[in-house]
Amino acid sequence: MSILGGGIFKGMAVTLRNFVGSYFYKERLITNDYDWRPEDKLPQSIGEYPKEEGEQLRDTTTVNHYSRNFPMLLHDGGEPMDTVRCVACQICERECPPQCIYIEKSEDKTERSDNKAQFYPAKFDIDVSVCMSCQICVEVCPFDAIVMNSQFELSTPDRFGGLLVRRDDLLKSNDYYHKIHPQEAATRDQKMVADKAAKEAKKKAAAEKAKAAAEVKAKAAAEAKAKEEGE
Amino acid sequence: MSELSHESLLKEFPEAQWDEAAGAVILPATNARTIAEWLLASGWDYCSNVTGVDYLEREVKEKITNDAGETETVTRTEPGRIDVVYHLYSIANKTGPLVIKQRTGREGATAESLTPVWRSCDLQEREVYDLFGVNFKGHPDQRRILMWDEFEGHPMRRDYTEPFDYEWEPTPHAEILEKHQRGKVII
Amino acid sequence: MSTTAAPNYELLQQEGLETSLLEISMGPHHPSTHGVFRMDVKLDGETVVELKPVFGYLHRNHEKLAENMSYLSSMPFTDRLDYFNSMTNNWAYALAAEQLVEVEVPERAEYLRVIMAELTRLVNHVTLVGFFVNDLGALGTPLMYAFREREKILDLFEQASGARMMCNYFRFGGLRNDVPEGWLDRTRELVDRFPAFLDEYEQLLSENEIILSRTQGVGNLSRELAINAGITGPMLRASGVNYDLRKVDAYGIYDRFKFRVPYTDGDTGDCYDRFMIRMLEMRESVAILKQALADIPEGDIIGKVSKVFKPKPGETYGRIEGPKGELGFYLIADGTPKPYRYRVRPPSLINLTVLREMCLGGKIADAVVILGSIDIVLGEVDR
Amino acid sequence: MSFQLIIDILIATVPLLVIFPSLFAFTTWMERKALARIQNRIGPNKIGVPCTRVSLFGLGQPAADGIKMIFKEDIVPRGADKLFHLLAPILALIPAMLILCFLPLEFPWGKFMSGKVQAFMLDSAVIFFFAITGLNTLAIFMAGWASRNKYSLLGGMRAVAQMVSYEIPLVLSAVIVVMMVGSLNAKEIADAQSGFNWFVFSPWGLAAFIVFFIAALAETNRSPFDLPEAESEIIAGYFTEYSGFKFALFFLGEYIAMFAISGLAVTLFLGAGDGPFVDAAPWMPAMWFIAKIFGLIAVMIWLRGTLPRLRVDQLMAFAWKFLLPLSIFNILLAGLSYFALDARVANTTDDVIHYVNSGNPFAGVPELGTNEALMGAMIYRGMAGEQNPMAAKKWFLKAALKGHPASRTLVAWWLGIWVLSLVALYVMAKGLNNLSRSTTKPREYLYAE
Repeated sequence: MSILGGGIFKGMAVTLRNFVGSYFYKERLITNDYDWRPEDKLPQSIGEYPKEEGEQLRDTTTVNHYSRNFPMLLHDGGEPMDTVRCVACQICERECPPQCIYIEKSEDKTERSDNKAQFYPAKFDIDVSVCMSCQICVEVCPFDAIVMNSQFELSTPDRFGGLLVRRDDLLKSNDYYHKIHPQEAATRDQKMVADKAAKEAKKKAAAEKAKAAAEVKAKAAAEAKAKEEGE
Repeated sequence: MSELSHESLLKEFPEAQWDEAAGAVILPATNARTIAEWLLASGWDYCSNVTGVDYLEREVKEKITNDAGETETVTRTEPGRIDVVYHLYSIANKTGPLVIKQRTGREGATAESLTPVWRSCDLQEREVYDLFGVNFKGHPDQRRILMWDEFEGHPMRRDYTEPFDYEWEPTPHAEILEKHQRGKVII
Repeated sequence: MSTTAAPNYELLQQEGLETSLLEISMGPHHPSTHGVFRMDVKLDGETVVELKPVFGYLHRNHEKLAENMSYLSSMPFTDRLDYFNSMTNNWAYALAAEQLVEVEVPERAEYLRVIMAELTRLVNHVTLVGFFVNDLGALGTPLMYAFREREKILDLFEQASGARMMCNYFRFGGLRNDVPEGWLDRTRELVDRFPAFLDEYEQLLSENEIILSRTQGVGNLSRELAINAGITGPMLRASGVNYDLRKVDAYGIYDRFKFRVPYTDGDTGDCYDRFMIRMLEMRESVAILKQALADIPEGDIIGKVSKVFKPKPGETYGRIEGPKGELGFYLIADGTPKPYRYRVRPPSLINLTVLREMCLGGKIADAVVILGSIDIVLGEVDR
Repeated sequence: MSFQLIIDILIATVPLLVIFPSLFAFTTWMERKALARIQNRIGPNKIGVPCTRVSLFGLGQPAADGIKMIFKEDIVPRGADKLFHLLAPILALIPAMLILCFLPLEFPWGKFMSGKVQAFMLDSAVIFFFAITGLNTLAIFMAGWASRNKYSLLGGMRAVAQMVSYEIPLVLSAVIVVMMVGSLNAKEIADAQSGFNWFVFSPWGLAAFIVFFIAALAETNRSPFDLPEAESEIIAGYFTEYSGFKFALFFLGEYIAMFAISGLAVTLFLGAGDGPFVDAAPWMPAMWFIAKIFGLIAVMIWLRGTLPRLRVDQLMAFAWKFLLPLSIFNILLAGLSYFALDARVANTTDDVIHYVNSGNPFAGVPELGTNEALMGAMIYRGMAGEQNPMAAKKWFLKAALKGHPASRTLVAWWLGIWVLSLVALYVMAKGLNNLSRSTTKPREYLYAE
């Protein structure tokens, strides 16, 4: 037989415990104070949020390797359009689920500083108001040219111009990428290097094979000639 | 109680057909309700999923062997149809699924409502009616469910075209959408 | 069995006094219809004599969208079905698609899938109970405790997948990326602390006299009707049916874990049962999580799937035990990179089939409570 | 009416009009902050002193809210009865403010009369209090009706049913105090409790206090009885269609009513301005009074943060099937045991007087504690100035502690009656609970491996 109102008193004990506990235990009061005053400098990305010494902040405020908010185009440093990785193959445009990417391929190839002639995106717009940060474009890109930025303060007073991010605003250097997603960027770079090496190895092997084949062919031809001559 | 498999169903009702490719039993149009009641009585107590599938009229190229023993390619027109698919399970015996289909033409599509047999078909058949335009005979409350009552057309049909977007307003996205529509981006 | 007829209600007609029923359109903007759901209610005083659910305010034809894009591109859209449980939605879709191409999922990915799904179940049940008590009229205190715990789990999701709610984490044949370093330890810590929270939560709620008298005997659902109406998930088990797809289908690697399925004897099947079944299920989820976190191996995270997902023609129906019930995906492939037919079996919608029967004869406050105990998310109901 | 009286009334009324609305602002802050902490949130914490970065724990929030409320657009639904829509919030505020005048709250700055002023001295204050509280119902129903909104109407109907029902246990539990004191005058009730003779310290007083507090929660529409404004069911009940300053007036009226009814609870059961160090300064009684009011309001907030809401039928059943029989039983019990105890005290007094008369208490070996017992007897008989049974009992208790046999018997009786009353009340409450509430209890569940 329970006492009259026992359940209510139990509940009140719990709320009292939480009332007192919220002043003493960080795990009870997990709210982070977001200082909204405009004069305060906003963190550019979650990854850059300063973590003070010994401060028990929640884990979101530490570096988050997989945080994704809005895509950016990568270039390898220097003049952005000179080293941009994107070749305007338009795969991301087709695969984008909410269809927020708009690409126009260049009509001509450019001579780039690395002596490669390459198509480039003449136009590359992404609509912030439509993008749903799903990262599908990053996954389908065969050139590792588009990756996710973690910047989240994207609001703008200009509804038409401001929400459509143009190519030049999307371009970010690989160094910046290393800064916001160090782990991911490192693996991606490793993969690229490995791919490149594999490609070169393949090329080399193919060349060697071709060379060998040519040699064999030449040998055979010579033999045939010799045979012919012998006959 | 008979064994819970499609064979026993086909044995009991020879007019039902077995579709090997889809792994489904196609019920005859005449006595779908009777078969469903038999199925419920024989242990398929839970109808999980009800949906429609719309097939447009299309031309199929088939290789057939003619009388002379030669193979030749024949083009045949397959009429459009709508399948209403039911996935049945047995909670008591923990087996399943048994897929049954009702097949109907695209024009004036009608099917037997199985809601009196399995209540779970209630909202889902309404949805099929709403989105595919299949009339369910014997459904207790057949109304549109997801679209509003004044809506015209059945949006899940494959030949459905969107009406003019009267809520359109200029956005920076319009250009992008237009390109996608113009190109009908091919994957 | 057909829809039961509306009770024969005769208006009280007296000389010089005419009364009529009060018709209220509860929703689509009502604080406790859990989104843009609407109930057309007729009231006799406070008693509900007729109730008609109205759907479709959030309809966006998810299925048509998916039929016009590649298989992979629909994955982020499945997050938006039941936006509380994006991980399990992903899993159901991935499961159905994997049945089309028969791909092997690596061991580590299977374990991570189970971990994510059970964490999702914790998130869903804990917030559901909070919302449910909120519908009972508490000032959001249990809900805030639930959100507090959910926040910790969402942090884990963010670290693993990059997003808190729209995780988009599963891929055909595995997962998108491996979890970061130290993630498993943090999860272990959370899982170890969770039972203490559950104890506190139960102390706050499950013996409270007001909650008992508000929920017991309210919204009874018989076992027969529950099965026939296709009710699934905790609601079905609260009506006394022992049916859990994790046991029945043993999809993924659920057959490796030792856990129990709570259910009732089926005498009542009321709101209190639905509430308590969820409380008990959370403890079982914690048990699964502990085993999975102890056994998880190292290894690959995604199986061998071609970059362009192009299954052979065929059809399949994949279903999992989502936190809200049986979440199924029915896919028909026709050999192109787009699904020919893509159908979601939404547990929230189908569980609403019996809403009217459960509410009739109760008070208007009961209708709100019953709706809360069904556990719907409008993203999934209207799709 | 003399000029001085008018001045005195003004001096006593103006503080009420200033203090309580500002306390209202503080209480909204306190409630938000406490609820936030109960729910593990931070609560208002940004707005403090304007134009500076001093936030003062968000104490500026009520002021900011008030400014916002004043400048908000006043929306009146098209079909609404505009006059009554306007009148309702005013009518909700006025009775609440009026009630405050009857509280025995003495301010030390009166000049012309006695040095202390009270707004209104009325011999039938308690009756008047309940009469004016009833007016609140009218305002709420007016709001519900005039809004022309179905939710408002439902809320108004609920409010009327609830307030009328809960007024009965409220009054019946106050009757006990009136019975004991023999007066309806708030000041006399307060005086009767001075020196820690609070009525809450007796079994029937405690039960009456609990019943009174529960009924007061219902009267002021506080959780768990906030059905007229049940958010999850009928949006905001009778003030669904109110916005801007009218809404603020309703809000103010509700909080003032909370103050008033807590003030009455303090007057009736918690010793009014009585407390430790009450004589240390002239403003101490008023401080104690307000502190006690805040104590009660804190409990209300705590309950609001914990409990879900009752259903309409359960609410009615609780009033009519539980609180009403319990308070009637309590009145009977209080009467019986009070008079039994009183008879016993009279008996003991007779014994003591007889003993004193028969022998010489101051010669030979006096019985232990005779002096105290004699003192008690004299006070009881009214031989030492004012006649005060409570004070007499205190002296008998002292005598009993020193070992006076007759007083010991008395105290044993006393304790016995108290314990018996407590047990009887608990058994009654439990029985009523079992009768009125269908058997709801935690259940056992099955597990499948």
